[in-house]
Amino acid sequence: MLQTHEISPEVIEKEKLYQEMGLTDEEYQSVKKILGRQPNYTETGIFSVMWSEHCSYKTSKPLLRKFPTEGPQVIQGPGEGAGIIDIGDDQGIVFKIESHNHPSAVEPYQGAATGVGGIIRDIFSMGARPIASLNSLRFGPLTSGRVKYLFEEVVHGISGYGNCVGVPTVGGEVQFDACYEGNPLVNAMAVGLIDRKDIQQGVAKGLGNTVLYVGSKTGRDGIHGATFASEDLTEDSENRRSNVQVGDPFMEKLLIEACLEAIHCDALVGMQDMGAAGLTSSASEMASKAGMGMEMNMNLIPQREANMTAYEMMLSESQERMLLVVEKGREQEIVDIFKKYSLEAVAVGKVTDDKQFRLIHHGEVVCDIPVDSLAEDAPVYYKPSKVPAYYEAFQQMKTYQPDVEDVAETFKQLLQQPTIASKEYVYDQYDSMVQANTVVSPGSDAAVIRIRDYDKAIAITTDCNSRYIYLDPETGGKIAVAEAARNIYASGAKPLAITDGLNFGNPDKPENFWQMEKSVEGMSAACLALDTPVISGNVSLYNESQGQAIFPTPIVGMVGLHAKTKDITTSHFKAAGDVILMIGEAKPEFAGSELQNILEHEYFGHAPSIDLDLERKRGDALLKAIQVGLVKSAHDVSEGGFSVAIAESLFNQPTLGATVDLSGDVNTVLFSETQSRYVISVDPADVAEVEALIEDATVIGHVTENGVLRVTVNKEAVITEPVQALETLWKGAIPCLLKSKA
Amino acid sequence: MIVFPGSNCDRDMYHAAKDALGEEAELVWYQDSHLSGYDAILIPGGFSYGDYLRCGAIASTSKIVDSLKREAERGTPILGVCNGFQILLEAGLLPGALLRNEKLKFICHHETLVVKNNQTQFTSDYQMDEEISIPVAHGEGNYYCDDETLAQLKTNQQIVFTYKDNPNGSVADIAGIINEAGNVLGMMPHPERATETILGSMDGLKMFTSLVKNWRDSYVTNA
Amino acid sequence: MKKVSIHITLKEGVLDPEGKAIEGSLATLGYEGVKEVRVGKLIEMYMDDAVDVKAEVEAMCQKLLANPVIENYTYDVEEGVVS
Amino acid sequence: MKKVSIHITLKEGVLDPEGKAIEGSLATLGYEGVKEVRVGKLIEMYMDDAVDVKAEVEAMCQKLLANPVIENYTYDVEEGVVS
Ligand SMILES: Nc1ncnc2c1ncn2[C@@H]1O[C@H](COP(=O)(O)OP(=O)(O)O)[C@@H](O)[C@H]1O
Ligand SMILES: [Mg+2]
Repeated sequence: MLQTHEISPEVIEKEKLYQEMGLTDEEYQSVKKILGRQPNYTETGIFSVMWSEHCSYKTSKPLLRKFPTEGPQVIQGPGEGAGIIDIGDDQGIVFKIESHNHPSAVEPYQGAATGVGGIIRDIFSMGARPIASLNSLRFGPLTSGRVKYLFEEVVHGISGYGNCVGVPTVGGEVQFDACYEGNPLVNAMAVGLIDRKDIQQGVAKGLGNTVLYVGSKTGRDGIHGATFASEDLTEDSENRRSNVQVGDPFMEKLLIEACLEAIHCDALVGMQDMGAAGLTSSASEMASKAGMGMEMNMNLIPQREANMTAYEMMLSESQERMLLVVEKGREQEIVDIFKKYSLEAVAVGKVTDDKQFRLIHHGEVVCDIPVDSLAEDAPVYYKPSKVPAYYEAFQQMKTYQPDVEDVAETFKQLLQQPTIASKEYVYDQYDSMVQANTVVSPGSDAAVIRIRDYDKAIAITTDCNSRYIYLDPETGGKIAVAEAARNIYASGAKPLAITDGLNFGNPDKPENFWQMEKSVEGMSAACLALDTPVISGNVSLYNESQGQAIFPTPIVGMVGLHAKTKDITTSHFKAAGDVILMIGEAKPEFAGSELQNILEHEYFGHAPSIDLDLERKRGDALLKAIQVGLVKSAHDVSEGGFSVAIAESLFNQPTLGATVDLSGDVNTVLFSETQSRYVISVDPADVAEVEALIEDATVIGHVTENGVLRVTVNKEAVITEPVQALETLWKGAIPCLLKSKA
Repeated sequence: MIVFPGSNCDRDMYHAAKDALGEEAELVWYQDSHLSGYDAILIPGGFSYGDYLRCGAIASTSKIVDSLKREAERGTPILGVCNGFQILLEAGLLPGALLRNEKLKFICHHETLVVKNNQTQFTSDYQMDEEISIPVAHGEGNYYCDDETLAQLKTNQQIVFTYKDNPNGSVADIAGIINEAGNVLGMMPHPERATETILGSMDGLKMFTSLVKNWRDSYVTNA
Repeated sequence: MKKVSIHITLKEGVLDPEGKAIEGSLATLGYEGVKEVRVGKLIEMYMDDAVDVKAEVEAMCQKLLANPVIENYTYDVEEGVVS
Repeated sequence: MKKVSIHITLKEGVLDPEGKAIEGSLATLGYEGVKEVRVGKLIEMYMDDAVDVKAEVEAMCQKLLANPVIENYTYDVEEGVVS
């Protein structure tokens, strides 16, 4: 990528060098038409990153339009750095999720760390104080040395960065499946709190206003990161050194404090972080959104390395950088704020009114592009879509019936499956309590953060069971949203809105595109039914290795509101004598289940069914019961079915046990993953009232003080195990796998 | 409360003093280098200077630490928590050093501490040998000192808190120590995160109430 | 015994926030003639005389000690030491 | 310019969990002839020729770069390098 003599526009066209940067022949022709001439090297680079999937959403745009994005709770929908929802009292919650899959596959520590840093910048660039982070991770089975290394280093990177910036990491999920072996997923979500009056926009308004560059100097790191994120992973990617960006959480912490101070200075006009495609996207988007143009002098850009070209500076993805637009003549006020934090704010350009994006380097114009063409003229592709053969075959299958030999053994095996086992290994490394607002730390369903000075709190979760989505993208898409909502409901909050992290394979394969299309449709239906519009999101395509796509993995990050802090509910049983109720009934649904994984080592058949109206009705009823004060614990039933849910409700309590009596088919009542179900516990005196409020709630047993989990099915004992022993298996599983030799 | 670049428990500490305790508190930016006139100085946790080089090392060379040393000399009560503890050690106000946790991982959860000295102005509201639940959150909290220093710490009853189940490899399970004069206390666990029931524990509040009570007493006697 | 000292440094172009912070702090302390501070790792170990040091050290660095994506390594060997 | 390389190592007697962990991993990987792995820091910097290197480096190490409670330091200087 280093070129001393810049390659001429003629050579770029003749030798089709634009292809190396990621532009297709047709795209290059459109660029030529827009400019009325051949683009030079820098301009070609700029178009190629701005028109990459990562920045332009050229293939996913038609799908994203299907998402419901409106509602009275929405203050800011998709389009800005992050979305905002209303939580009353003139306060908003800002949140968004972002993927850092490919960087994490190459350098897991830094890939994950910079993922966290990037999403946090999206939050404070809106003017919000970041108050929580979550992460959603996918890896191959924890058996190979490489996967263990990736897993450990990703977690280490998240902890290294997140702890240092002082934003609590309060939740997330980790799933292990063979399809992620060569292409792990690392999605980070960040949440911020904002006073409505402080909301910032990334706009370059006001002719003649000054463009300030703040934060780390620009290096040669991450050049073409955005394009890279939009390609298949190959052996070769490991050797591309320029793709590794190193995060500096200390710098980020200073930026957070300085930027949040700067928003109270009315000399500040607009602010945006430099994310994917760095200076190029932040600068051009700010100008384009304001209907203005921008001119920057590249010689003024703070540079970390010698002899950088304009191309390199514009495409660098060095971390911890912000772009600000400030009222002309009042630059010093802002500069002084940053100076307090030992940060330099440097004037690098000005707002113009000719709608051109113009860059000067060594006195020469090195880029002169109509700014709107970068953001708005990006191509949009309507990709062909085709029902995959595997799906049709699954639809023909008859209901999958598992063949379980030893129920108790299978139950114990389930608890030790890495996807189900305790994630304490992971979240113990995260500072989940800094800021002293974390009411529910990792280990329950949703995480809960109280809003200081008010008697309210928010619940946050990320969820996506990609196995169901693989089996049936539409149903699975519905389930992903519904499962997130279930976690919010169980914590005592009302679901408000979601952010989505769409992780898919190569969209050029019609089967993959069909998966995308169907999952988005399913998610949209669920968002409508649950009244949780999409307010932000991220798309990561080309998640494949050796031509094999990952399971479609559209991660849902959901936020809900606790009207009162007394509504905050956790998943753990509280006292012996409390009555245990089950909400919902199990059907024989095992396809895509952890049980099928254990027995068959693959997934096939029909995804579990879901009735969105029922989902909403049950969730609302449960929430009502919680708000009335009748529910002592609530936990949703997910991977592993009822048996795992009841065990999880017992863990982390030193002495409690439970005695439960069920009836029906043993495998179904214990292991089926039928949707829309909860396990709750209530005071014996409140049982009748709870049953009246929640239609599908049935008493199944009670909490005991003997520390034993005892389950009978049709009056026959099937599980009788000391809780301590079960907990040891569940907690030890991941550390044990990590220690064992590859 | 001194705020260094990278401190991130400063607001937590502030709210503990202000909201949970109901006292006056002020955040002092590290560049405002005079520290006189305060009744007590708290150094919050976090990652001053990103914990680069060694935790607390860079912060300990800042000018404000000179004035902190003068205040220590004068007998002003000084409490350093987590990164604050690391800074006190690097500044030489307390003996020993902190190494990386034995298992090399950051840890964050509640730990049971044992109060080993309730005769200090920071701990007089606790019972001797009382067990309290306080969160830890650190990657380098493995307290180290040589045998001689340890013997001294023991003789002078400078060990104030120990861990019931040592989570990080600290010598003699040490979680917090005080200087000989009894006015500078450093500890890895975070009492400021345990001052409200909604956060899961109130066990840290007594450190702050002890401090205030002792200050009042001495103020009244001296007045 | 042989004593092996392995120096692990960041590749050129890779940002070194720690080095930068130290440089800043040194400047504040008045050491202004100091530039381009970079922080690396020093790993020392003793090896049996019988071992083929070059082959083993190279392999260990590749597999475990250095992260070849962002780091370089060099090493030197001191022969005949008593550990 | 002069290039200064400072080696900071843990004092004898101070436990080195990282060194221990590396030793363990190396053994798992089959490198059994390796003993007493210790991890230290390598700080490299460039200094103006005019500077009195010895005095300055000593002072920097004392004040900031090393912690005398747990660490030792040594350094070497390469003269006449172009940074
Ligand atoms: N990567 C992670 N980071 C932080 N917390 C995690 C992570 N993975 C799981 N957890 C936490 O562990 C608990 C259990 O996770 P999970 O089994 O995915 O819950 P659920 O099935 O209810 O969504 C949750 O509190 C979750 O936040
Ligand atoms: Mg759950």
